[in-house]
Amino acid sequence: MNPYIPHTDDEVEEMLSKIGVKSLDDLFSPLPQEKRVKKMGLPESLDEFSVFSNLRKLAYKNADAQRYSYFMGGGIYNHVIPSAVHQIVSRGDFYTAYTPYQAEVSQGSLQTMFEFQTMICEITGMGISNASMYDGAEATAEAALMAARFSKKYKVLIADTLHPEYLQTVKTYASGPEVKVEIVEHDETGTLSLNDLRNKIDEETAAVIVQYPNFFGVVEDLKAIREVSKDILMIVAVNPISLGVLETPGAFGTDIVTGDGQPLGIPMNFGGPSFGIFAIRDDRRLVRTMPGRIIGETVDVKGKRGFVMTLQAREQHIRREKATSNICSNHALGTLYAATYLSLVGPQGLKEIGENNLAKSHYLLEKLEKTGHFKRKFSGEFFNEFVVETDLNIFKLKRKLLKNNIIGPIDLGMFGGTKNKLRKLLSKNDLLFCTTEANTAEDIERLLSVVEAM
Amino acid sequence: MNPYIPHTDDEVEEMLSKIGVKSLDDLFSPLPQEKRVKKMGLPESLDEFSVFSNLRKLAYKNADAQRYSYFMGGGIYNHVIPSAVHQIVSRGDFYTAYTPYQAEVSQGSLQTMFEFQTMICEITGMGISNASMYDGAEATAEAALMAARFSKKYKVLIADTLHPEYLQTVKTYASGPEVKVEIVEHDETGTLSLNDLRNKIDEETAAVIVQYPNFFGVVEDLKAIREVSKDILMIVAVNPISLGVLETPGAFGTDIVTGDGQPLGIPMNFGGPSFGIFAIRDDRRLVRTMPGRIIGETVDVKGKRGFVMTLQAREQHIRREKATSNICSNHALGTLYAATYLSLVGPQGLKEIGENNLAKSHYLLEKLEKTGHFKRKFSGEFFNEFVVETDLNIFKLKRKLLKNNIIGPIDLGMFGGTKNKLRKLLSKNDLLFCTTEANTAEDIERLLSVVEAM
Amino acid sequence: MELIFEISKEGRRGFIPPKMDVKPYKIESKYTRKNAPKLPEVTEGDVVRHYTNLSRLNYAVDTGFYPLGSCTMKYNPKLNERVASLSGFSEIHPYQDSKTVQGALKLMYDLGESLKKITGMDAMTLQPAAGAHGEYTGIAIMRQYHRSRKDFDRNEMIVPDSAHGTNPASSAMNGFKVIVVESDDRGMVDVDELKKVIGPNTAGMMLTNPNTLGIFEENILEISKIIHDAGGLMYYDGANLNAIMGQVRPGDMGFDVVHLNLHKTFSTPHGMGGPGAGPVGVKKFLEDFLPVPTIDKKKDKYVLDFSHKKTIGRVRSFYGNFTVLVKAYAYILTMGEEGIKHASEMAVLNANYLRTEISKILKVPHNNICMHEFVATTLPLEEKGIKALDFVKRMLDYGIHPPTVYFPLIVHEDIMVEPTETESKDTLDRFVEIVKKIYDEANEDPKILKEAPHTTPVGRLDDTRAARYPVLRWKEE
Amino acid sequence: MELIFEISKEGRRGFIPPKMDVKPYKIESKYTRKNAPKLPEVTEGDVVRHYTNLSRLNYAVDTGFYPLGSCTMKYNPKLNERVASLSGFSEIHPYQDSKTVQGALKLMYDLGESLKKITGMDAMTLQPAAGAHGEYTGIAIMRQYHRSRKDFDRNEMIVPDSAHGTNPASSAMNGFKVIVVESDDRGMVDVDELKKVIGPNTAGMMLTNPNTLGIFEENILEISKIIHDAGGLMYYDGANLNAIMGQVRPGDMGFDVVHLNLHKTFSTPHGMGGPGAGPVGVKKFLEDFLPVPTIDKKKDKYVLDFSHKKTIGRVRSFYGNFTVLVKAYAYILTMGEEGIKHASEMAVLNANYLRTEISKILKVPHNNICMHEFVATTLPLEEKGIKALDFVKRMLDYGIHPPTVYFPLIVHEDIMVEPTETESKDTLDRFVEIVKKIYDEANEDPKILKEAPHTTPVGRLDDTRAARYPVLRWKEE
Ligand SMILES: Cc1ncc(COP(=O)(O)O)c(C=O)c1O
Ligand SMILES: Cc1ncc(COP(=O)(O)O)c(C=O)c1O
Repeated sequence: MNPYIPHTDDEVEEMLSKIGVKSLDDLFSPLPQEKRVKKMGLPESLDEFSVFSNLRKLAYKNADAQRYSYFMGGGIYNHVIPSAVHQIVSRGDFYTAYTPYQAEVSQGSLQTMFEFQTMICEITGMGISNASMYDGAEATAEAALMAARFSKKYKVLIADTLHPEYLQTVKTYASGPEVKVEIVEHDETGTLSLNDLRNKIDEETAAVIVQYPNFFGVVEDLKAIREVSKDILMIVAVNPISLGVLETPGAFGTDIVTGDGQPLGIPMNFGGPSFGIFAIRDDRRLVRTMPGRIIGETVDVKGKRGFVMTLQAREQHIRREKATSNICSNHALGTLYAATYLSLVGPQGLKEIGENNLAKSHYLLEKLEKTGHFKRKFSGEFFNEFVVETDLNIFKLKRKLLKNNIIGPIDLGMFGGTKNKLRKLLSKNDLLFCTTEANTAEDIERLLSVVEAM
Repeated sequence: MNPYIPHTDDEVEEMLSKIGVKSLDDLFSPLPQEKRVKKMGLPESLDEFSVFSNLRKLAYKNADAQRYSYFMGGGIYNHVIPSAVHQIVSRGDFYTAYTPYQAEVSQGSLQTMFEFQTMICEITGMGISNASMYDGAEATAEAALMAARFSKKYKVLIADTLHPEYLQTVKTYASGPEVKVEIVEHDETGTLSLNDLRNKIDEETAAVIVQYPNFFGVVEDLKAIREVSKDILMIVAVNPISLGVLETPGAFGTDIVTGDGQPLGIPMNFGGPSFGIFAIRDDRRLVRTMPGRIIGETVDVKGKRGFVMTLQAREQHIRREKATSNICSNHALGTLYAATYLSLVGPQGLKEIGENNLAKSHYLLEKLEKTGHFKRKFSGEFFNEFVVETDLNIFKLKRKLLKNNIIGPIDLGMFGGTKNKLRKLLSKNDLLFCTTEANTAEDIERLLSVVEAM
Repeated sequence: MELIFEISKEGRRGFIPPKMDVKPYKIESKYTRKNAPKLPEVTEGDVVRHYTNLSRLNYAVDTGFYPLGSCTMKYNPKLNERVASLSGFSEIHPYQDSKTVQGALKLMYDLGESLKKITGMDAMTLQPAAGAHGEYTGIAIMRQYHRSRKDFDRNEMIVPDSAHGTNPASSAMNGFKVIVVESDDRGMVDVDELKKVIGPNTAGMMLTNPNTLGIFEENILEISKIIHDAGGLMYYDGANLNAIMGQVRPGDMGFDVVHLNLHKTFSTPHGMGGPGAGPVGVKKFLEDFLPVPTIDKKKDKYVLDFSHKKTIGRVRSFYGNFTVLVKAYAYILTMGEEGIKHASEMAVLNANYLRTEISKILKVPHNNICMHEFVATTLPLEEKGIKALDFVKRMLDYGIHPPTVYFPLIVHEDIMVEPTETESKDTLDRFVEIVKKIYDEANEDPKILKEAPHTTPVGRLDDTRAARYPVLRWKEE
Repeated sequence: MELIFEISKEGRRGFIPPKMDVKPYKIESKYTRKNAPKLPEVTEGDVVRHYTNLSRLNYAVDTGFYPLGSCTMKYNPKLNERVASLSGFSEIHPYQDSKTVQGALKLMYDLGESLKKITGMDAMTLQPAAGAHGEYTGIAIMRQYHRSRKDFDRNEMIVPDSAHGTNPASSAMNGFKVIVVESDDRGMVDVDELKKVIGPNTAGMMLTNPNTLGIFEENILEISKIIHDAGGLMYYDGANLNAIMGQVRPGDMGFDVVHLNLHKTFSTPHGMGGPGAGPVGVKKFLEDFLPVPTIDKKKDKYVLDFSHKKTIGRVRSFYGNFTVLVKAYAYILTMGEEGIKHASEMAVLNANYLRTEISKILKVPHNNICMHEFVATTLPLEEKGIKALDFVKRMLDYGIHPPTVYFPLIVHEDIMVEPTETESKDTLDRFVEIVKKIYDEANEDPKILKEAPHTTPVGRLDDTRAARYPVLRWKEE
């Protein structure tokens, strides 16, 4: 017997006879019998404790943030997550619910997502948010497609300071509808070169995509970029946590904000799941080309407030091949993480966390520079990560750090197999350090003492 | 500001003025001002992550069952707990509820406890169960008092094979109402000596208390004991897991069953909390002298089934000094653990678990004896623990085992500071080994290879 | 809802235990179970659904305001649950070598130290499993103290008439005769009455301060003196410590023994009726009577200390409800010196604010400054046929958990309200509004109260039937 | 219920972040945020209470039967949640050195191997985040395949009219023109129609089998051949794999690319709309087109492999929804070869049993052996003014989640029921009973359906108003 399947033998018999077939196999008679599977070759079923032990063993083979200090960012960040977040998201009432098609018995999900949309608008300074995309990369790619669709132009400019995996994703997505992708270079500050941008905008250009702060940790000058890019859409991929201290992209007239929601209360999860942020200016025309589920307020038959999925005429289940995106399941549970996280930290907490991240990274950079082994690579202002060049042997450094229970920094020279792009931008001695409020001063001292001992 | 206290300064002002006092201090004017506390000397408040880190550090200093194999029993057992148990008991809807005084909004708690009572009756073979005591020791002590009260006799006989801490607890509880405690000795089988029992029963005797299986792991012969103790109450402290394979105490005419509920899905918790089992024969007179909360079925105004706390006329909040016990808060969450655990394992699971425990312990004993270093101490049948004498250096053995990530056995010679009683019973080379279904054959081999290498 | 037994079907499984991986053992048949227990046979999904749905029938601190007087149903921080479930705390065995549980022992030691500072006591046991268990332990210590001095005649325990039922019960269980002393018209112990009942038989007095009316016993120092002069000891029922922690300490007010309810004051959850934890603190001269073992620190090692010579023995197995202790410890670390103080201030502020506002609607017999709770009465509504129970049952329809009723026994038709510090003014205001609404209903349409609640999963239940024809377990039809 | 913003009060805190323990840094003011976001200011207790109460307004697999056709809302085992939250899985960073994440990589590798065995495919990517994302990826692979062969004219994707909306949408996003092929009167792809639309522009065909009517496409081998002969590729939408896993494999039926919905077939929860995971399997000749990185095993080390030369690139960041993968992996280990087979058998048994019983009440257009789901219609009730929506909304009053309605688009007023294997006969019988009851109501008292639901937290909601006057965020009044 199986603990997930309730059927007793008697019941199976009874059901078969009601159906009017003799055996279970009869139910599969429409299948091409010559192709029936004999053996897939999976192992035998295991009891619960054996499965648990197996997986615990695998888990234990990984170095994790309960046992190691992380100085690693680059899109996924080790932040402190309030305990109440887990308590709430682990309620089966939430996580075993489906997409809220039946609004009357899904007000929990729907109101949560409506609150989430509001919070995303508040932190980004935008007017409309959807109820999540898959992740920051996919959201950014869909923003590029949306921009092309909206403006009916088929070129997008992308800052080379955008996260390389986001860039790759945009390129993949661009290749279907044959949107042209052009790269805008950065200058010595580590931000997008305004000159290059100005030169590359033409009448075919739908949008420019920048990241804020960018992959090097540097804060792009959105005001200046907006001035140069007045006639095209400006798409900004944000790190939402940075918006506790940084001015909102909305304040600079951004058209579309994307980003990865992981820093908002979601564990690192080896990179997924998190969720994609997708928010736009409050624009009726723009929203009609937006991808993803959107929750709206309405009333029930008695005039009581309630929430529903709305503006569905954009979506695949109605519009099919003409839909604004193929997205169906989104990452709704991520909105619950974010909504509970942001409710818990509040405006003051978000600010303090931002300030803490900011202070830690600058403190670490200062100390690293003092060791004489590290040189800051870009002069631009940064938030919680920064690039340095080092004269140390990177392999040795990383080995020593690991031995001292430290994970990070990211070795940009070796970065995720993205040979082409990054190698051109960076020397193989470039390191990307990251700090968050989860790094205590003590952690930093430990890191420094490893460096000093080299 | 504090994350648990909502008051803003403005609100405090407004509330004070409504009350009609000037300051918070005015509210404490009835206190003896000369005794007001200046400084308690507690540390300053900490943020959540710091508290978490502090406690994680402490937790990590303990060797736990996620990292070690346990061959240790003696009242607390390392069993496999189905994952669904945790999912359910960690619902705030359950664990942040109070004692169900308001039945209409506590049907979740009440029905759970009613189901629990039924399950306890089923596994013990008794007629009536209450909704939990504190633990096995306290439940047994209260059973002794109840027996005295019920029979109006003031001597209880206690098998010396009862868990020494239970014995100590009974003695403490007996000393208030001056109930006399007399010890019945065991024979070479490791069970209570029937002769000694027969000799010690007199007309002052209210009850005899035995444990099943007893502290040495040996299964008492309840049938024989019942025959000898016909005229007094028989109190049996059970290990509930053993009742998957062992005949119920109810089948032998036991009057009161007590025991510790920890094996029924509760983590070891360093010994607490678990809960106390308390069940009796289905007897109207007996139940009126029973301690603890009892849940009963009834109907609401419309005839719908519902559950309430009942037979409260026994309890302290009604009867005060004449109550059958002072117990108020019980260990209700333990009933939820047990109810979900027993629902999940079912009759078949309980049997298989029992058989597994039984087989493992006998396998281990056989293998230990084969090494030549261990000799079985008692000839009586046992369930999942047993006592052996060893010629090995116990300290060395334990050190080696620990190094191999093994916790256990219990060194009876050094047992919990209970110098007096146990030392007389046991030589200092006696070890109490325990196995459960959580010990894989592989764990046992590892233990044996340590022994063999000595 | 269906009982889990009613959805059972023979042969279903909800959990597959580890397979037998050694050779089976056959036990002698005289020992073997003949009939399998009729436990539910259901899938994991059945179990999860059943208990999830049951849980939704519950009111809880996590779902709403819970102003149960005498129960301090404050918010239970989630951090505490999280740390208590760390395997290094929850999956350790009490008989492990102490060197393998230094973290656990240190935590208990440190918690004891903190509780000593908070209560002003000299020594602590963390063993008792609940408040009443703490009382039992504390009173046993008092008894052993007198016995150790061969003072065998001290067989009377003085308990005010406002006391919680556990106080007389704990005294009686320890063999004491309970002497009830009445309250005066201010709701406090009548000192003159007290003087009349003390004497050479007086073993001591049990008191909670503030008392169960929420009133601080202003004569506490005098009372302590009277008892001590008579050779008795003072016992502090710490259930109401939330009112005064950080403000004044039992140990400084003349108490010799005190128990705390960690599941009240220190924010550990109540678990639908427990587990709690009821540590007991004593003055130095009583330390040797504490149950064994206590936790001691030897150089930088923590050890279990079994050496107390005059110990009352044990009141339970092992060392206490450890994971409950972990939660209380986390709470104290989070709150710190100032937070503990702030909590009692806000608790008292909330109670007084509610008292002020409620007294505009209902009668509040002792309408002066109260501590963490106060008592109102619906007695004036008796002419409408309304009892306190009717009044509070109606609150359920407004989504609020009723306050305590019919306790303390000395005020008739009483409603005892304890908001705690974790509730906001908004919540209190809504509560007042609801009380006002119900009060108006009582006057205009009493039937709606008599028949309340109307919107709960079940209506008012028949207690009498339950007690008269007890059905205490499910049986197959 | 109130919105969390509506209970906010300036100055309240719900969480205290770590204190600043290094010297603060002041960033240039041109970068700094000028106006703080209006996030809620509430206590931790407020947040817990708010979302706990919201959660109770939800229907979920953990609370009841969820027979949503096409969604496979089976029970989500708790073991899987538990292992996925182990810190060794949930608290690891994607850029850690591979030697520090061997456990994670091995898990992904092994999962990929298992999925290959289950689907009969040769290579797998675990990256896609959902079913539609898998479709996107798979279709992109097909596109790149044709492009790599310089077969630039293949710009048409054939999609049956019964297809899920994501199929045409995914095709379109990849730049394909969607060619719809109709179903015959048995509910299957009309092979003659198919032959008419294929040609040199055919890039491939997307199909789910069993299709969205729950009917197994009996001509599948012929269809595959037709497409392949025309130079096209076959895409398998694996959303319905629960019907056939262990019985027959897409790879053996001629499919070249397949995506799976782990959040359906492999019991990972749906999370009120995600995250899911949509791994894509391909035949050998397409392996080089998979997104990078894939997981490879070199001797006994597991590595990220970025070497695919013809890769479509990336479809997202990092490696996939890892913790979702962990759950699916645990599920496969628990079920094993036999369990996987047993699951599809019981799923199909349940569906046929329900079909048989429901067809006695409602019209079932294709009332032959179905697979894991079937479609009924309320069309005959139209004369009473009853639409499918009315019918299913009434189910809410009986505590059951409605089946899917108005999909697939080819049956009018349809109700698509998928019970899954984790539901018991008792539950199915109750469902039938309820359908019967509602059917009778429809005939006797249609108003009760039109106005349903009556017992839910809110009544039927005004969708039109929501779309016409969109209110997409809360604003202070
Ligand atoms: C004043 C008072 N004393 C003692 C107790 C008993 O505490 P417990 O229920 O933990 O045994 C209570 C609990 O209600 C109480 O309010
Ligand atoms: C047949 C079919 N295909 C594809 C999908 C899309 O899957 P997802 O929602 O995970 O994107 C679904 C989901 O509803 C489906 O039923």
